[in-house]
Amino acid sequence: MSFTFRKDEAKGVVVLGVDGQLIVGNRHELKQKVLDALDDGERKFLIDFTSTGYIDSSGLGVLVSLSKKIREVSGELRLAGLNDDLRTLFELTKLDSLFAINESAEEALAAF
Amino acid sequence: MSFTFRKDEAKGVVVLGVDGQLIVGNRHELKQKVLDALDDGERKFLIDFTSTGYIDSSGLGVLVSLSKKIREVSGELRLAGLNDDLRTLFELTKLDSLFAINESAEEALAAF
Amino acid sequence: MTAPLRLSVRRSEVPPPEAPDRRIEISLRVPTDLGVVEEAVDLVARHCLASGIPPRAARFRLRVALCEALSNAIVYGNRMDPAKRVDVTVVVTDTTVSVQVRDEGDGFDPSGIPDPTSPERLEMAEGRGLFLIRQLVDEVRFNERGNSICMILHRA
Amino acid sequence: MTAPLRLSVRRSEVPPPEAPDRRIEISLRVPTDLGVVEEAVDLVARHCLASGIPPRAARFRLRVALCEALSNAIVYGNRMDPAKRVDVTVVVTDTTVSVQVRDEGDGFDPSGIPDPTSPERLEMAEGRGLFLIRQLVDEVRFNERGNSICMILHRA
Ligand SMILES: Nc1ncnc2c1ncn2[C@@H]1O[C@H](COP(=O)(O)OP(=O)(O)O)[C@@H](O)[C@H]1O
Ligand SMILES: Nc1ncnc2c1ncn2[C@@H]1O[C@H](COP(=O)(O)OP(=O)(O)O)[C@@H](O)[C@H]1O
Repeated sequence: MSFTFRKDEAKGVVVLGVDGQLIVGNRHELKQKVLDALDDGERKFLIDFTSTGYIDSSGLGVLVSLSKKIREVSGELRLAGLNDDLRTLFELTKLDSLFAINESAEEALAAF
Repeated sequence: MSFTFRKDEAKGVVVLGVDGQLIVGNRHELKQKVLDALDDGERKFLIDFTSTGYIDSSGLGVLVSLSKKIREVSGELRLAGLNDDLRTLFELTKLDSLFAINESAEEALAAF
Repeated sequence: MTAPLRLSVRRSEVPPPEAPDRRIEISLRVPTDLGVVEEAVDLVARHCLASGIPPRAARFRLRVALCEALSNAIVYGNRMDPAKRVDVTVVVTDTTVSVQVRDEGDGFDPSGIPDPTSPERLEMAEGRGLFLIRQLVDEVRFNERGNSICMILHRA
Repeated sequence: MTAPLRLSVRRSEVPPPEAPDRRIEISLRVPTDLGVVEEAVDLVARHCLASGIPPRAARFRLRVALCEALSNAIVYGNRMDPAKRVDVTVVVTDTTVSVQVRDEGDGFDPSGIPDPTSPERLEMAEGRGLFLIRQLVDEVRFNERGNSICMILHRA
Protein backbone atom coordinates (compact mmCIF):
# COMPACT_ATOMS: atom_id res chain seq x y z
CA MET A 1 0.00 0.00 0.00
CA SER A 2 1.19 3.52 -0.64
CA PHE A 3 -0.32 6.98 -0.38
CA THR A 4 0.21 9.70 -2.90
CA PHE A 5 -0.05 13.24 -1.71
CA ARG A 6 -0.18 16.38 -3.79
CA LYS A 7 -1.51 19.91 -3.63
CA ASP A 8 -3.86 21.24 -6.29
CA GLU A 9 -2.72 24.85 -6.26
CA ALA A 10 -5.55 26.20 -8.43
CA LYS A 11 -8.19 25.03 -5.96
CA GLY A 12 -6.05 24.97 -2.82
CA VAL A 13 -6.94 21.31 -2.25
CA VAL A 14 -4.74 18.61 -0.75
CA VAL A 15 -5.31 15.48 -2.82
CA LEU A 16 -4.52 12.12 -1.23
CA GLY A 17 -4.56 8.94 -3.28
CA VAL A 18 -4.90 5.56 -1.59
CA ASP A 19 -3.01 2.98 -3.60
CA GLY A 20 -3.91 -0.50 -2.35
CA GLN A 21 -5.84 -1.24 0.84
CA LEU A 22 -6.92 1.22 3.52
CA ILE A 23 -7.01 -1.08 6.53
CA VAL A 24 -6.05 -1.64 10.11
CA GLY A 25 -2.33 -1.96 9.33
CA ASN A 26 -1.89 1.40 7.59
CA ARG A 27 -4.80 3.69 8.39
CA HIS A 28 -2.66 5.62 10.90
CA GLU A 29 -0.41 6.82 8.10
CA LEU A 30 -3.34 8.41 6.29
CA LYS A 31 -4.61 9.93 9.50
CA GLN A 32 -1.21 11.39 10.36
CA LYS A 33 -0.77 12.86 6.87
CA VAL A 34 -4.08 14.72 7.12
CA LEU A 35 -3.49 15.87 10.70
CA ASP A 36 -0.07 17.23 9.71
CA ALA A 37 -1.63 19.08 6.78
CA LEU A 38 -4.31 20.53 9.09
CA ASP A 39 -1.49 21.77 11.35
CA ASP A 40 0.10 23.35 8.28
CA GLY A 41 -3.09 25.29 7.70
CA GLU A 42 -4.63 23.20 4.95
CA ARG A 43 -8.44 23.11 4.99
CA LYS A 44 -9.57 21.43 1.77
CA PHE A 45 -9.03 17.68 1.34
CA LEU A 46 -9.84 15.22 -1.40
CA ILE A 47 -9.24 11.51 -0.87
CA ASP A 48 -9.11 9.62 -4.14
CA PHE A 49 -9.92 5.89 -4.05
CA THR A 50 -9.46 5.17 -7.74
CA SER A 51 -6.53 2.85 -7.05
CA THR A 52 -7.90 1.36 -3.84
CA GLY A 53 -8.53 -2.38 -3.46
CA TYR A 54 -10.59 -2.57 -0.31
CA ILE A 55 -11.26 -0.66 2.91
CA ASP A 56 -11.99 -2.26 6.26
CA SER A 57 -14.00 -0.93 9.19
CA SER A 58 -10.97 0.70 10.75
CA GLY A 59 -10.24 2.43 7.46
CA LEU A 60 -13.81 3.69 7.43
CA GLY A 61 -13.32 4.72 11.06
CA VAL A 62 -10.31 6.84 10.17
CA LEU A 63 -12.32 8.57 7.46
CA VAL A 64 -15.09 9.30 9.96
CA SER A 65 -12.74 10.81 12.50
CA LEU A 66 -10.89 12.85 9.88
CA SER A 67 -14.20 14.15 8.58
CA LYS A 68 -15.06 15.32 12.10
CA LYS A 69 -11.65 16.95 12.62
CA ILE A 70 -11.87 18.77 9.29
CA ARG A 71 -15.41 19.97 9.99
CA GLU A 72 -14.33 21.29 13.41
CA VAL A 73 -11.96 23.72 11.71
CA SER A 74 -14.54 24.57 9.01
CA GLY A 75 -12.61 22.64 6.41
CA GLU A 76 -14.00 20.51 3.61
CA LEU A 77 -13.46 16.82 2.81
CA ARG A 78 -14.50 15.08 -0.37
CA LEU A 79 -14.16 11.46 -1.40
CA ALA A 80 -13.89 10.33 -5.02
CA GLY A 81 -13.17 7.35 -7.23
CA LEU A 82 -15.16 4.71 -5.32
CA ASN A 83 -15.95 1.71 -7.47
CA ASP A 84 -19.19 -0.25 -6.94
CA ASP A 85 -17.69 -2.54 -4.33
CA LEU A 86 -16.25 0.31 -2.27
CA ARG A 87 -19.42 2.35 -2.59
CA THR A 88 -21.35 -0.62 -1.18
CA LEU A 89 -19.28 -0.40 2.00
CA PHE A 90 -20.32 3.22 2.48
CA GLU A 91 -23.94 2.40 1.76
CA LEU A 92 -24.11 -0.60 4.10
CA THR A 93 -22.68 1.45 6.94
CA LYS A 94 -24.79 4.50 5.98
CA LEU A 95 -21.58 6.51 5.81
CA ASP A 96 -22.58 7.67 2.34
CA SER A 97 -24.83 10.13 4.18
CA LEU A 98 -21.88 11.50 6.14
CA PHE A 99 -19.48 12.19 3.29
CA ALA A 100 -19.48 14.34 0.20
CA ILE A 101 -18.80 11.74 -2.49
CA ASN A 102 -17.98 12.53 -6.12
CA GLU A 103 -17.57 10.15 -9.03
CA SER A 104 -14.10 11.27 -10.03
CA ALA A 105 -11.29 13.38 -8.61
CA GLU A 106 -11.94 15.97 -11.34
CA GLU A 107 -15.58 16.31 -10.37
CA ALA A 108 -14.63 16.52 -6.72
CA LEU A 109 -12.06 19.26 -7.40
CA ALA A 110 -14.61 21.20 -9.40
CA ALA A 111 -17.04 20.96 -6.47
CA PHE A 112 -14.75 22.62 -3.89
CA MET B 1 -7.75 -32.65 -23.79
CA SER B 2 -8.32 -33.09 -27.47
CA PHE B 3 -6.45 -34.74 -30.31
CA THR B 4 -6.13 -33.31 -33.76
CA PHE B 5 -5.65 -35.70 -36.59
CA ARG B 6 -4.71 -34.88 -40.16
CA LYS B 7 -3.00 -36.47 -43.13
CA ASP B 8 -0.05 -34.80 -44.78
CA GLU B 9 -0.69 -35.93 -48.36
CA ALA B 10 2.64 -34.80 -49.78
CA LYS B 11 4.59 -37.01 -47.41
CA GLY B 12 1.91 -39.58 -46.70
CA VAL B 13 2.20 -38.96 -42.98
CA VAL B 14 -0.57 -39.10 -40.40
CA VAL B 15 -0.03 -36.16 -38.07
CA LEU B 16 -1.53 -36.33 -34.57
CA GLY B 17 -1.50 -33.33 -32.29
CA VAL B 18 -1.93 -33.74 -28.53
CA ASP B 19 -3.72 -30.73 -27.16
CA GLY B 20 -3.54 -30.78 -23.35
CA GLN B 21 -2.35 -33.73 -21.27
CA LEU B 22 -1.51 -37.23 -22.47
CA ILE B 23 -2.28 -39.20 -19.34
CA VAL B 24 -3.97 -42.19 -17.82
CA GLY B 25 -7.46 -40.83 -18.47
CA ASN B 26 -7.15 -40.36 -22.23
CA ARG B 27 -4.17 -42.29 -23.57
CA HIS B 28 -6.49 -45.01 -24.92
CA GLU B 29 -7.99 -42.55 -27.38
CA LEU B 30 -4.61 -41.82 -28.89
CA LYS B 31 -3.76 -45.50 -29.03
CA GLN B 32 -7.06 -46.34 -30.73
CA LYS B 33 -6.61 -43.58 -33.31
CA VAL B 34 -3.22 -44.91 -34.34
CA LEU B 35 -4.33 -48.56 -34.35
CA ASP B 36 -7.30 -47.64 -36.58
CA ALA B 37 -4.99 -45.81 -38.96
CA LEU B 38 -2.63 -48.81 -39.05
CA ASP B 39 -5.65 -50.94 -39.97
CA ASP B 40 -6.42 -48.47 -42.73
CA GLY B 41 -2.95 -49.06 -44.12
CA GLU B 42 -1.19 -45.98 -42.81
CA ARG B 43 2.50 -46.48 -42.01
CA LYS B 44 4.02 -43.09 -41.27
CA PHE B 45 3.09 -41.30 -38.07
CA LEU B 46 4.07 -38.01 -36.52
CA ILE B 47 2.93 -37.10 -33.02
CA ASP B 48 3.19 -33.40 -32.35
CA PHE B 49 3.47 -32.28 -28.72
CA THR B 50 3.65 -28.55 -29.35
CA SER B 51 0.35 -27.98 -27.50
CA THR B 52 0.87 -30.58 -24.81
CA GLY B 53 0.95 -29.72 -21.13
CA TYR B 54 2.33 -32.84 -19.53
CA ILE B 55 2.60 -36.57 -20.12
CA ASP B 56 2.49 -39.22 -17.42
CA SER B 57 4.05 -42.66 -17.31
CA SER B 58 1.01 -44.29 -18.86
CA GLY B 59 1.14 -41.74 -21.69
CA LEU B 60 4.79 -42.64 -22.19
CA GLY B 61 3.75 -46.29 -22.06
CA VAL B 62 1.26 -45.82 -24.88
CA LEU B 63 3.96 -44.19 -27.01
CA VAL B 64 6.27 -47.13 -26.33
CA SER B 65 3.70 -49.71 -27.36
CA LEU B 66 2.66 -47.75 -30.44
CA SER B 67 6.28 -47.45 -31.45
CA LYS B 68 6.60 -51.24 -31.22
CA LYS B 69 3.40 -51.82 -33.22
CA ILE B 70 4.49 -49.42 -35.93
CA ARG B 71 7.95 -50.97 -36.16
CA GLU B 72 6.41 -54.44 -36.47
CA VAL B 73 4.74 -53.41 -39.72
CA SER B 74 7.86 -51.57 -40.91
CA GLY B 75 6.23 -48.22 -40.33
CA GLU B 76 7.85 -45.07 -39.01
CA LEU B 77 7.01 -42.97 -35.95
CA ARG B 78 8.41 -39.54 -35.17
CA LEU B 79 7.81 -37.25 -32.23
CA ALA B 80 8.09 -33.47 -32.40
CA GLY B 81 7.42 -30.28 -30.49
CA LEU B 82 8.67 -31.39 -27.08
CA ASN B 83 9.47 -28.46 -24.83
CA ASP B 84 12.26 -28.69 -22.25
CA ASP B 85 9.99 -30.09 -19.54
CA LEU B 86 8.58 -32.81 -21.78
CA ARG B 87 11.98 -33.66 -23.18
CA THR B 88 13.21 -34.18 -19.62
CA LEU B 89 10.62 -36.92 -19.16
CA PHE B 90 12.01 -38.79 -22.16
CA GLU B 91 15.56 -38.31 -20.96
CA LEU B 92 14.90 -39.44 -17.39
CA THR B 93 13.21 -42.60 -18.63
CA LYS B 94 15.85 -43.08 -21.38
CA LEU B 95 13.03 -43.19 -23.89
CA ASP B 96 14.81 -40.52 -25.92
CA SER B 97 16.96 -43.40 -27.18
CA LEU B 98 13.89 -45.31 -28.37
CA PHE B 99 12.18 -42.58 -30.38
CA ALA B 100 13.06 -40.48 -33.39
CA ILE B 101 12.57 -36.99 -31.97
CA ASN B 102 12.58 -33.79 -34.04
CA GLU B 103 12.42 -30.21 -32.86
CA SER B 104 9.37 -29.21 -34.88
CA ALA B 105 6.64 -30.89 -36.90
CA GLU B 106 8.13 -29.36 -40.06
CA GLU B 107 11.53 -30.87 -39.37
CA ALA B 108 9.93 -34.21 -38.57
CA LEU B 109 7.91 -34.20 -41.81
CA ALA B 110 11.04 -33.38 -43.79
CA ALA B 111 12.80 -36.32 -42.13
CA PHE B 112 10.30 -38.98 -43.27
CA MET C 1 -8.17 -42.60 -45.25
CA THR C 2 -7.48 -40.75 -48.49
CA ALA C 3 -8.41 -37.11 -48.08
CA PRO C 4 -6.83 -34.86 -45.45
CA LEU C 5 -9.11 -34.86 -42.48
CA ARG C 6 -9.07 -33.11 -39.19
CA LEU C 7 -11.06 -34.22 -36.24
CA SER C 8 -10.95 -33.33 -32.65
CA VAL C 9 -12.01 -35.52 -29.75
CA ARG C 10 -12.96 -33.78 -26.54
CA ARG C 11 -12.79 -35.67 -23.32
CA SER C 12 -16.22 -36.01 -21.83
CA GLU C 13 -16.62 -33.53 -19.03
CA VAL C 14 -16.00 -34.55 -15.47
CA PRO C 15 -19.33 -35.81 -14.08
CA PRO C 16 -21.46 -33.01 -12.69
CA PRO C 17 -20.20 -32.33 -9.22
CA GLU C 18 -23.19 -33.46 -7.27
CA ALA C 19 -20.81 -35.66 -5.38
CA PRO C 20 -20.10 -34.26 -1.94
CA ASP C 21 -16.49 -35.06 -2.68
CA ARG C 22 -15.52 -31.89 -4.33
CA ARG C 23 -14.25 -30.16 -1.30
CA ILE C 24 -11.07 -28.18 -0.96
CA GLU C 25 -9.70 -27.10 2.36
CA ILE C 26 -7.11 -24.41 2.73
CA SER C 27 -5.59 -23.67 6.09
CA LEU C 28 -3.22 -20.97 7.02
CA ARG C 29 -1.62 -20.09 10.33
CA VAL C 30 -1.22 -16.38 10.85
CA PRO C 31 0.99 -14.70 13.48
CA THR C 32 -0.50 -12.16 15.86
CA ASP C 33 0.70 -9.16 13.87
CA LEU C 34 -1.51 -6.55 12.22
CA GLY C 35 1.20 -6.05 9.62
CA VAL C 36 0.48 -9.42 8.02
CA VAL C 37 -3.29 -9.06 7.74
CA GLU C 38 -3.15 -7.70 4.23
CA GLU C 39 -0.83 -10.45 3.03
CA ALA C 40 -2.95 -13.15 4.64
CA VAL C 41 -6.09 -11.76 3.02
CA ASP C 42 -4.37 -11.65 -0.37
CA LEU C 43 -3.15 -15.19 -0.01
CA VAL C 44 -6.60 -16.50 0.84
CA ALA C 45 -8.12 -14.50 -2.01
CA ARG C 46 -5.65 -16.03 -4.44
CA HIS C 47 -6.52 -19.51 -3.24
CA CYS C 48 -10.19 -18.72 -3.61
CA LEU C 49 -9.47 -17.73 -7.18
CA ALA C 50 -7.57 -20.99 -7.64
CA SER C 51 -10.57 -22.88 -6.28
CA GLY C 52 -12.75 -21.21 -8.84
CA ILE C 53 -14.56 -18.41 -7.04
CA PRO C 54 -14.82 -16.05 -9.89
CA PRO C 55 -17.38 -13.30 -9.23
CA ARG C 56 -15.38 -10.23 -8.37
CA ALA C 57 -17.98 -9.07 -5.88
CA ALA C 58 -17.77 -12.33 -3.92
CA ARG C 59 -14.03 -12.02 -3.66
CA PHE C 60 -14.30 -8.41 -2.54
CA ARG C 61 -16.79 -9.29 0.18
CA LEU C 62 -14.65 -12.17 1.31
CA ARG C 63 -11.54 -10.00 1.49
CA VAL C 64 -13.18 -7.32 3.61
CA ALA C 65 -14.87 -9.85 5.90
CA LEU C 66 -11.67 -11.82 6.38
CA CYS C 67 -9.71 -8.64 7.07
CA GLU C 68 -12.19 -7.71 9.81
CA ALA C 69 -12.18 -11.15 11.36
CA LEU C 70 -8.38 -11.31 11.33
CA SER C 71 -7.90 -7.95 12.96
CA ASN C 72 -10.48 -8.75 15.64
CA ALA C 73 -8.73 -12.08 16.29
CA ILE C 74 -5.36 -10.34 16.58
CA VAL C 75 -6.45 -7.32 18.62
CA TYR C 76 -9.32 -8.56 20.81
CA GLY C 77 -8.81 -12.31 20.69
CA ASN C 78 -5.07 -12.72 21.06
CA ARG C 79 -4.65 -9.23 22.56
CA MET C 80 -1.58 -8.71 20.38
CA ASP C 81 0.30 -11.47 22.19
CA PRO C 82 2.95 -12.57 19.67
CA ALA C 83 3.12 -16.01 21.27
CA LYS C 84 -0.42 -16.66 20.05
CA ARG C 85 -1.59 -17.58 16.56
CA VAL C 86 -4.67 -17.18 14.43
CA ASP C 87 -5.82 -20.14 12.37
CA VAL C 88 -7.68 -19.55 9.14
CA THR C 89 -9.45 -22.45 7.45
CA VAL C 90 -11.24 -22.05 4.16
CA VAL C 91 -13.49 -24.82 2.89
CA VAL C 92 -14.69 -24.58 -0.68
CA THR C 93 -17.45 -26.89 -1.85
CA ASP C 94 -19.58 -26.62 -4.94
CA THR C 95 -22.19 -24.63 -3.09
CA THR C 96 -20.37 -22.67 -0.40
CA VAL C 97 -17.16 -21.03 0.62
CA SER C 98 -16.69 -20.95 4.36
CA VAL C 99 -13.93 -19.11 6.10
CA GLN C 100 -13.21 -19.85 9.72
CA VAL C 101 -10.97 -17.60 11.81
CA ARG C 102 -10.00 -18.91 15.21
CA ASP C 103 -7.96 -17.07 17.82
CA GLU C 104 -6.51 -18.18 21.14
CA GLY C 105 -8.47 -15.67 23.20
CA ASP C 106 -11.29 -16.07 25.70
CA GLY C 107 -14.00 -15.33 23.19
CA PHE C 108 -16.89 -12.90 23.55
CA ASP C 109 -20.64 -12.67 23.21
CA PRO C 110 -21.37 -11.50 19.66
CA SER C 111 -25.07 -10.97 20.38
CA GLY C 112 -24.41 -7.81 22.34
CA ILE C 113 -23.00 -5.66 19.54
CA PRO C 114 -24.93 -2.40 18.91
CA ASP C 115 -25.97 -1.21 15.44
CA PRO C 116 -23.30 1.15 14.11
CA THR C 117 -25.70 2.75 11.62
CA SER C 118 -27.94 4.23 14.31
CA PRO C 119 -27.76 8.06 14.28
CA GLU C 120 -26.02 8.25 17.65
CA ARG C 121 -23.33 5.83 16.51
CA LEU C 122 -22.90 6.92 12.91
CA GLU C 123 -20.00 9.23 13.70
CA MET C 124 -18.13 6.82 15.87
CA ALA C 125 -14.77 5.66 14.60
CA GLU C 126 -15.23 2.09 15.80
CA GLY C 127 -17.77 -0.68 15.97
CA ARG C 128 -18.38 -1.49 12.31
CA GLY C 129 -16.36 -4.69 12.04
CA LEU C 130 -18.86 -7.39 12.92
CA PHE C 131 -21.65 -5.38 11.33
CA LEU C 132 -19.78 -5.33 8.02
CA ILE C 133 -19.04 -9.03 8.25
CA ARG C 134 -22.72 -9.79 8.81
CA GLN C 135 -23.71 -7.58 5.88
CA LEU C 136 -21.12 -8.90 3.47
CA VAL C 137 -21.38 -12.65 3.89
CA ASP C 138 -24.45 -14.86 3.70
CA GLU C 139 -24.10 -16.57 7.05
CA VAL C 140 -22.07 -16.00 10.20
CA ARG C 141 -21.61 -18.54 12.96
CA PHE C 142 -19.60 -18.40 16.15
CA ASN C 143 -18.48 -21.27 18.31
CA GLU C 144 -19.84 -21.33 21.82
CA ARG C 145 -16.76 -19.82 23.41
CA GLY C 146 -16.76 -17.01 20.86
CA ASN C 147 -13.14 -17.29 19.78
CA SER C 148 -13.94 -18.73 16.39
CA ILE C 149 -16.04 -17.11 13.68
CA CYS C 150 -17.19 -18.92 10.57
CA MET C 151 -18.23 -16.79 7.59
CA ILE C 152 -20.12 -18.52 4.81
CA LEU C 153 -20.70 -17.32 1.27
CA HIS C 154 -23.16 -19.20 -0.91
CA ARG C 155 -21.88 -19.74 -4.42
CA ALA C 156 -24.10 -18.91 -7.33
CA MET D 1 3.11 23.37 2.35
CA THR D 2 3.26 25.82 -0.48
CA ALA D 3 4.57 24.08 -3.60
CA PRO D 4 2.85 21.05 -5.12
CA LEU D 5 4.50 18.01 -3.71
CA ARG D 6 4.18 14.34 -4.27
CA LEU D 7 5.38 11.75 -1.90
CA SER D 8 4.74 8.11 -1.59
CA VAL D 9 4.91 6.07 1.57
CA ARG D 10 5.49 2.36 1.21
CA ARG D 11 4.44 0.09 4.01
CA SER D 12 7.45 -1.62 5.44
CA GLU D 13 7.64 -5.14 4.15
CA VAL D 14 6.23 -7.97 6.16
CA PRO D 15 9.02 -9.28 8.39
CA PRO D 16 11.19 -11.87 6.66
CA PRO D 17 9.38 -15.16 6.92
CA GLU D 18 11.82 -17.00 9.14
CA ALA D 19 8.88 -17.67 11.38
CA PRO D 20 7.75 -21.28 11.07
CA ASP D 21 4.24 -19.83 10.88
CA ARG D 22 4.05 -19.34 7.20
CA ARG D 23 2.48 -22.59 6.35
CA ILE D 24 -0.40 -23.20 4.04
CA GLU D 25 -2.23 -26.47 3.86
CA ILE D 26 -4.46 -27.43 1.00
CA SER D 27 -6.47 -30.59 1.15
CA LEU D 28 -8.63 -32.10 -1.49
CA ARG D 29 -10.69 -35.28 -1.51
CA VAL D 30 -10.70 -37.03 -4.86
CA PRO D 31 -13.14 -39.73 -5.96
CA THR D 32 -11.81 -43.04 -7.25
CA ASP D 33 -12.22 -42.09 -10.90
CA LEU D 34 -9.42 -41.81 -13.44
CA GLY D 35 -11.49 -39.20 -15.27
CA VAL D 36 -10.92 -36.63 -12.54
CA VAL D 37 -7.15 -37.00 -12.25
CA GLU D 38 -6.45 -34.21 -14.70
CA GLU D 39 -8.82 -31.81 -12.98
CA ALA D 40 -7.41 -32.63 -9.54
CA VAL D 41 -3.88 -32.05 -10.78
CA ASP D 42 -4.88 -28.73 -12.32
CA LEU D 43 -6.58 -27.63 -9.15
CA VAL D 44 -3.57 -28.42 -7.01
CA ALA D 45 -1.27 -26.71 -9.51
CA ARG D 46 -3.42 -23.58 -9.36
CA HIS D 47 -3.25 -23.57 -5.58
CA CYS D 48 0.50 -23.99 -5.74
CA LEU D 49 0.60 -20.95 -7.96
CA ALA D 50 -1.58 -19.11 -5.46
CA SER D 51 0.82 -20.10 -2.69
CA GLY D 52 3.65 -18.60 -4.66
CA ILE D 53 5.42 -21.53 -6.31
CA PRO D 54 6.54 -19.77 -9.40
CA PRO D 55 9.26 -21.71 -11.23
CA ARG D 56 7.56 -23.31 -14.18
CA ALA D 57 9.76 -26.39 -13.95
CA ALA D 58 8.75 -27.01 -10.32
CA ARG D 59 5.10 -26.85 -11.24
CA PHE D 60 5.61 -29.20 -14.15
CA ARG D 61 7.39 -31.75 -11.98
CA LEU D 62 4.73 -31.49 -9.36
CA ARG D 63 1.95 -32.00 -11.88
CA VAL D 64 3.49 -35.13 -13.36
CA ALA D 65 4.38 -36.59 -9.95
CA LEU D 66 0.91 -35.89 -8.58
CA CYS D 67 -0.72 -37.39 -11.65
CA GLU D 68 1.29 -40.60 -11.16
CA ALA D 69 0.54 -40.81 -7.48
CA LEU D 70 -3.17 -40.21 -8.05
CA SER D 71 -3.52 -42.85 -10.71
CA ASN D 72 -1.62 -45.37 -8.61
CA ALA D 73 -3.87 -44.58 -5.65
CA ILE D 74 -6.98 -45.01 -7.78
CA VAL D 75 -5.93 -48.11 -9.72
CA TYR D 76 -3.71 -50.08 -7.32
CA GLY D 77 -4.65 -48.56 -3.97
CA ASN D 78 -8.43 -48.26 -4.19
CA ARG D 79 -8.68 -50.83 -7.01
CA MET D 80 -11.19 -48.60 -8.78
CA ASP D 81 -13.71 -49.03 -5.97
CA PRO D 82 -15.95 -45.94 -6.26
CA ALA D 83 -16.86 -46.19 -2.59
CA LYS D 84 -13.28 -45.31 -1.71
CA ARG D 85 -11.59 -41.92 -1.77
CA VAL D 86 -8.14 -40.50 -2.28
CA ASP D 87 -7.01 -37.70 0.00
CA VAL D 88 -4.50 -35.17 -1.25
CA THR D 89 -2.84 -32.81 1.20
CA VAL D 90 -0.41 -30.14 0.09
CA VAL D 91 1.66 -28.29 2.66
CA VAL D 92 3.53 -25.23 1.50
CA THR D 93 6.14 -23.70 3.76
CA ASP D 94 8.85 -21.22 2.91
CA THR D 95 11.30 -23.99 2.17
CA THR D 96 9.27 -26.93 0.89
CA VAL D 97 6.16 -28.05 -0.90
CA SER D 98 5.00 -31.47 0.16
CA VAL D 99 2.21 -33.35 -1.49
CA GLN D 100 0.74 -36.34 0.25
CA VAL D 101 -1.56 -38.77 -1.57
CA ARG D 102 -3.31 -41.33 0.57
CA ASP D 103 -5.57 -44.11 -0.65
CA GLU D 104 -7.76 -46.61 1.18
CA GLY D 105 -5.91 -49.68 -0.09
CA ASP D 106 -3.70 -52.20 1.63
CA GLY D 107 -0.48 -50.51 0.63
CA PHE D 108 2.56 -52.09 -0.97
CA ASP D 109 6.30 -52.36 -0.58
CA PRO D 110 7.84 -49.59 -2.70
CA SER D 111 11.38 -50.93 -2.25
CA GLY D 112 10.78 -53.78 -4.67
CA ILE D 113 10.21 -51.78 -7.86
CA PRO D 114 12.63 -52.60 -10.71
CA ASP D 115 14.46 -49.95 -12.75
CA PRO D 116 12.41 -49.20 -15.88
CA THR D 117 15.43 -47.78 -17.72
CA SER D 118 17.32 -51.10 -17.79
CA PRO D 119 17.67 -52.42 -21.39
CA GLU D 120 15.33 -55.36 -20.80
CA ARG D 121 12.61 -53.06 -19.42
CA LEU D 122 13.00 -50.08 -21.69
CA GLU D 123 10.35 -51.23 -24.13
CA MET D 124 7.79 -52.14 -21.52
CA ALA D 125 4.61 -50.10 -21.48
CA GLU D 126 4.36 -50.01 -17.70
CA GLY D 127 6.44 -49.54 -14.60
CA ARG D 128 7.65 -45.95 -14.95
CA GLY D 129 5.32 -44.29 -12.44
CA LEU D 130 7.23 -44.48 -9.19
CA PHE D 131 10.50 -44.10 -11.05
CA LEU D 132 9.33 -40.81 -12.53
CA ILE D 133 8.08 -39.61 -9.16
CA ARG D 134 11.46 -40.35 -7.59
CA GLN D 135 13.28 -38.57 -10.41
CA LEU D 136 11.02 -35.52 -10.46
CA VAL D 137 10.74 -34.62 -6.79
CA ASP D 138 13.46 -34.05 -4.23
CA GLU D 139 12.27 -36.48 -1.61
CA VAL D 140 9.76 -39.35 -1.51
CA ARG D 141 8.45 -40.92 1.67
CA PHE D 142 5.90 -43.66 2.21
CA ASN D 143 4.04 -44.50 5.36
CA GLU D 144 4.69 -47.91 6.83
CA ARG D 145 1.57 -49.49 5.35
CA GLY D 146 2.44 -48.14 1.93
CA ASN D 147 -0.93 -46.55 1.15
CA SER D 148 0.32 -42.99 1.53
CA ILE D 149 3.07 -41.36 -0.47
CA CYS D 150 4.57 -38.00 0.41
CA MET D 151 6.42 -36.14 -2.33
CA ILE D 152 8.57 -33.21 -1.28
CA LEU D 153 9.98 -30.44 -3.44
CA HIS D 154 12.53 -28.07 -1.96
CA ARG D 155 11.88 -24.46 -2.85
CA ALA D 156 14.77 -22.43 -4.22
N1 LIG E 1 -12.20 -12.40 18.27
C1 LIG E 1 -12.69 -11.64 19.27
N2 LIG E 1 -12.38 -11.92 20.56
C2 LIG E 1 -12.87 -11.15 21.56
N3 LIG E 1 -13.68 -10.09 21.37
C3 LIG E 1 -14.02 -9.75 20.12
C4 LIG E 1 -13.56 -10.51 19.01
N4 LIG E 1 -14.08 -9.95 17.89
C5 LIG E 1 -14.82 -8.90 18.28
N5 LIG E 1 -14.79 -8.76 19.63
C6 LIG E 1 -15.53 -7.76 20.43
O1 LIG E 1 -16.56 -7.24 19.67
C7 LIG E 1 -16.49 -5.81 19.62
C8 LIG E 1 -17.00 -5.27 18.30
O2 LIG E 1 -16.10 -5.60 17.28
P1 LIG E 1 -16.25 -4.92 15.87
O3 LIG E 1 -17.68 -4.96 15.47
O4 LIG E 1 -15.28 -5.60 14.95
O5 LIG E 1 -15.88 -3.41 16.07
P2 LIG E 1 -14.50 -2.74 16.48
O6 LIG E 1 -13.42 -3.73 16.25
O7 LIG E 1 -14.42 -1.57 15.59
O8 LIG E 1 -14.68 -2.41 17.93
C9 LIG E 1 -15.04 -5.50 19.90
O9 LIG E 1 -14.88 -4.23 20.46
C10 LIG E 1 -14.64 -6.60 20.84
O10 LIG E 1 -15.00 -6.26 22.16
N1 LIG F 1 -0.96 -46.76 -4.05
C1 LIG F 1 -0.56 -48.02 -4.35
N2 LIG F 1 -1.15 -49.08 -3.73
C2 LIG F 1 -0.76 -50.33 -4.00
N3 LIG F 1 0.21 -50.64 -4.90
C3 LIG F 1 0.83 -49.64 -5.56
C4 LIG F 1 0.49 -48.29 -5.31
N4 LIG F 1 1.28 -47.51 -6.10
C5 LIG F 1 2.06 -48.36 -6.79
N5 LIG F 1 1.80 -49.65 -6.48
C6 LIG F 1 2.49 -50.85 -7.01
O1 LIG F 1 3.71 -50.46 -7.56
C7 LIG F 1 3.83 -50.92 -8.91
C8 LIG F 1 4.64 -49.95 -9.74
O2 LIG F 1 3.94 -48.77 -9.94
P1 LIG F 1 4.43 -47.71 -10.99
O3 LIG F 1 5.90 -47.52 -10.84
O4 LIG F 1 3.58 -46.51 -10.86
O5 LIG F 1 4.22 -48.39 -12.39
P2 LIG F 1 2.90 -48.83 -13.15
O6 LIG F 1 1.77 -48.11 -12.51
O7 LIG F 1 3.13 -48.39 -14.54
O8 LIG F 1 2.84 -50.32 -12.96
C9 LIG F 1 2.41 -51.09 -9.38
O9 LIG F 1 2.32 -52.04 -10.40
C10 LIG F 1 1.71 -51.53 -8.11
O10 LIG F 1 1.84 -52.91 -7.94
